[in-house]
Amino acid sequence: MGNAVSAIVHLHSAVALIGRFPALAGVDLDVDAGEILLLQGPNGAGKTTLLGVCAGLIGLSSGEAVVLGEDLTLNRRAVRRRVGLLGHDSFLYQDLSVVENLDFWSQAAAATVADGRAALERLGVASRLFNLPVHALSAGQRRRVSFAAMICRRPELWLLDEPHAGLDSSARDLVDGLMEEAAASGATVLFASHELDRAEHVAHRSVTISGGVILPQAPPAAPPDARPAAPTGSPSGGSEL
Amino acid sequence: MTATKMNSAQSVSPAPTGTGSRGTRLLGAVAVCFLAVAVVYGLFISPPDSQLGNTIRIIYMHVPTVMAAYLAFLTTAVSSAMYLWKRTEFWDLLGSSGAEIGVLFFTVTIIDGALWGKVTWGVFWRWEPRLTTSAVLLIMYLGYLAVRAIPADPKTRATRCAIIGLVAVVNIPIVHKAVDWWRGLHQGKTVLGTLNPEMGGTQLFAMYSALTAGILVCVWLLIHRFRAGYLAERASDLGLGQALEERRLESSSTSSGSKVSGDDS
Amino acid sequence: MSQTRGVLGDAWLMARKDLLLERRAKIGLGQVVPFAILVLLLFAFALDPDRGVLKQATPGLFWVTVLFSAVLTLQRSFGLEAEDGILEALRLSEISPAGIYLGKVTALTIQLLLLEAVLVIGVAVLYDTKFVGIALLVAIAFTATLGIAAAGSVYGALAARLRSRETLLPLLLLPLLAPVLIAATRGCEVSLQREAVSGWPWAALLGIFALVYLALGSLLFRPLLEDA
Amino acid sequence: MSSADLTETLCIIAAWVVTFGGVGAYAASVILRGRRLSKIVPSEQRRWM
Repeated sequence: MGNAVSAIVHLHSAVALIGRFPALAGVDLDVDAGEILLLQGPNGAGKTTLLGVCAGLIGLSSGEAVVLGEDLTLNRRAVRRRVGLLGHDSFLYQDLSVVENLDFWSQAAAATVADGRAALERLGVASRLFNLPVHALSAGQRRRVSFAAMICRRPELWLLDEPHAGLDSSARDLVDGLMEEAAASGATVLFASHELDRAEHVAHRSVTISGGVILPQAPPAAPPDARPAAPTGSPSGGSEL
Repeated sequence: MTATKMNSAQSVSPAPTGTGSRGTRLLGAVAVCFLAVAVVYGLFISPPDSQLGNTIRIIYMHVPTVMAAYLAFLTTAVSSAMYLWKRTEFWDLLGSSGAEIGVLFFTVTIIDGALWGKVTWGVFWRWEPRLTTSAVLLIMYLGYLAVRAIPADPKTRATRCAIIGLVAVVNIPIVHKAVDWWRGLHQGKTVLGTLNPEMGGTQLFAMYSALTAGILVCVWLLIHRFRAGYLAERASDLGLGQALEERRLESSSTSSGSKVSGDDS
Repeated sequence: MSQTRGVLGDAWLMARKDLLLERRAKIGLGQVVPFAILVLLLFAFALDPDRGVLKQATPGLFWVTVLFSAVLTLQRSFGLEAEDGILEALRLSEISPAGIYLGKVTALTIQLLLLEAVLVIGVAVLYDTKFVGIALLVAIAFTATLGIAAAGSVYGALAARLRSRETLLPLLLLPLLAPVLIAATRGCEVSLQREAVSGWPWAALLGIFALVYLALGSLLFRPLLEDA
Repeated sequence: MSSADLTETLCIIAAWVVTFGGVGAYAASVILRGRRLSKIVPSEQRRWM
């Protein structure tokens, strides 16, 4: 466990509910600056929810979460401008062209249109695709455009949900290169992946999440319920009247 | 029934078996007294009105229910604003209780108004301004209840409902004004416009006891509905501790794809 | 530069994007406008045009058609924000919620005003309406449309993420717009000189409706995006 | 004239029946719901002011 002050991501007993379902059931996680951390685990383990929590999109129902120095239990919005999230969804308007999307999202992120164009170039999106609507792109091309929309934000924390999915091998090399470059320049990368042989090659460290908790690194000595119990939600307000 | 040992040791009265308490029973008793007076005076003792005749006896029911409905919707509006500020379950439950009870009283109001219309005009419905306004507002709050009924995370549901509560309430004066101007062009007999301003003593007495009873019943219902809603939330919470345990156990049985429910987004 | 964009700049960014989307996909032009014209035809079938009912009811039929078309336009406008994780992306962006709201309202107002322009030609041709009192008509059309867009955007955004949005949005929105329908219809009747009173109070009422909901929507859009 | 009186009487009775019946039925449903839920919810969470 890194110490809480210097950690870019610090989660302690984090419980997050999707509806009434505890997608995260008490997560402890620390990620240091410049680290590339691989998040692995079965489907439905809570990887996507964990990334959503780090991006300030999903609130905790109990526990601690400090990301980039911002306490997410107090304010989930401050962290958002400093992270980049690549989700399952494309985050792109299907009917707009590639450049129209990038122009909009770069301006929306308080970057410039030039940043967006540079990011497209960086991701190797061919200029003949620029004026095609996003729905006409192949899955891999669309993924590159989404990636470009993410990096034009110049995020300090990269949150990538299966960044390799649907990409050809040259694009995967490109993504790996981008992650390494980001980490070298001081950003931190947290990514979820099922493609372990490739992912473990890039990652500095990996943790396994399952059943909404991070599994211990060593062979499991402690039973899972030895974790600090999260108080079950008994909201304030009480039985007045 | 059995009083579980409370940590505070001093009050060892048994936990209530329903939504009643000493306060609500007292309130209920007072309300019943006023209702009894309203029945006796409204139906039997008070004389027919000089202009309305016996139909004033419908007005004795129409006015209290409409006031109760507005009181309930006012509760919803205040609670909605308070919820968005304080974000506590209390205001959410109070707001939804108000909406439900307001819809109840508005429905009754409209039926009473239509019955009054049947006697006075010979038809149930004649686009009388107050009834028209009530009908529009009733449907507006039916939308609130429809959203309330959609299963969702409690906080999400509370926010949605608070937003609808606020959006709906600011419309009330606008609907009033629009309908008044609209019907003002062809003004006929209205429900309240025909009330004799110098009602007799027993008539006034019947009206005011019915009005008091209506408001007391509304408050009594609000308290009980609030508590029922609170109990329903606690009952749904019961599963939560167990869900957390089950969720953590998923990790020890490392079978992948043992997803319980919900989408992971 | 981008830091100083402010709420109005945000709104303009959103509105420009929405209008661009309409230019690319042409849902409004290709589907909503034909639908609106179709409704005008259906009214003519339902109310025999030779008995004068159609002519008398023209303002009301016009605004009912606008309301139904507005519901469709809202479904489309907020449906595409709810797809592909766009709402999450917008929450992650620097655009303020009030800016998003005002942008959506601006784009919707422009789209609906264009639709109304087409419908005006429609009623002029199909129902043989003679237009007089143009200033009042324009004022009523503008304030009513702004009101529809302002109230509609709140409920459109609220319903967009619900599975039952197609049925829920009209149930929520149409009673809310009842005063708009009354005021716009009466105002147009006055303007077409069916009534001998001033129509400007109706325009004022519509203006108040629009302003109230613009203010409320700007305030409520943050909790709406975050928690609803 | 007598049929009008009959309508009047019926409408007055109907108004009172609807008011008392509607509100009464709702009140009963709320009370019963409260009783049913009280059996499920642990007693320490059922303390009214």
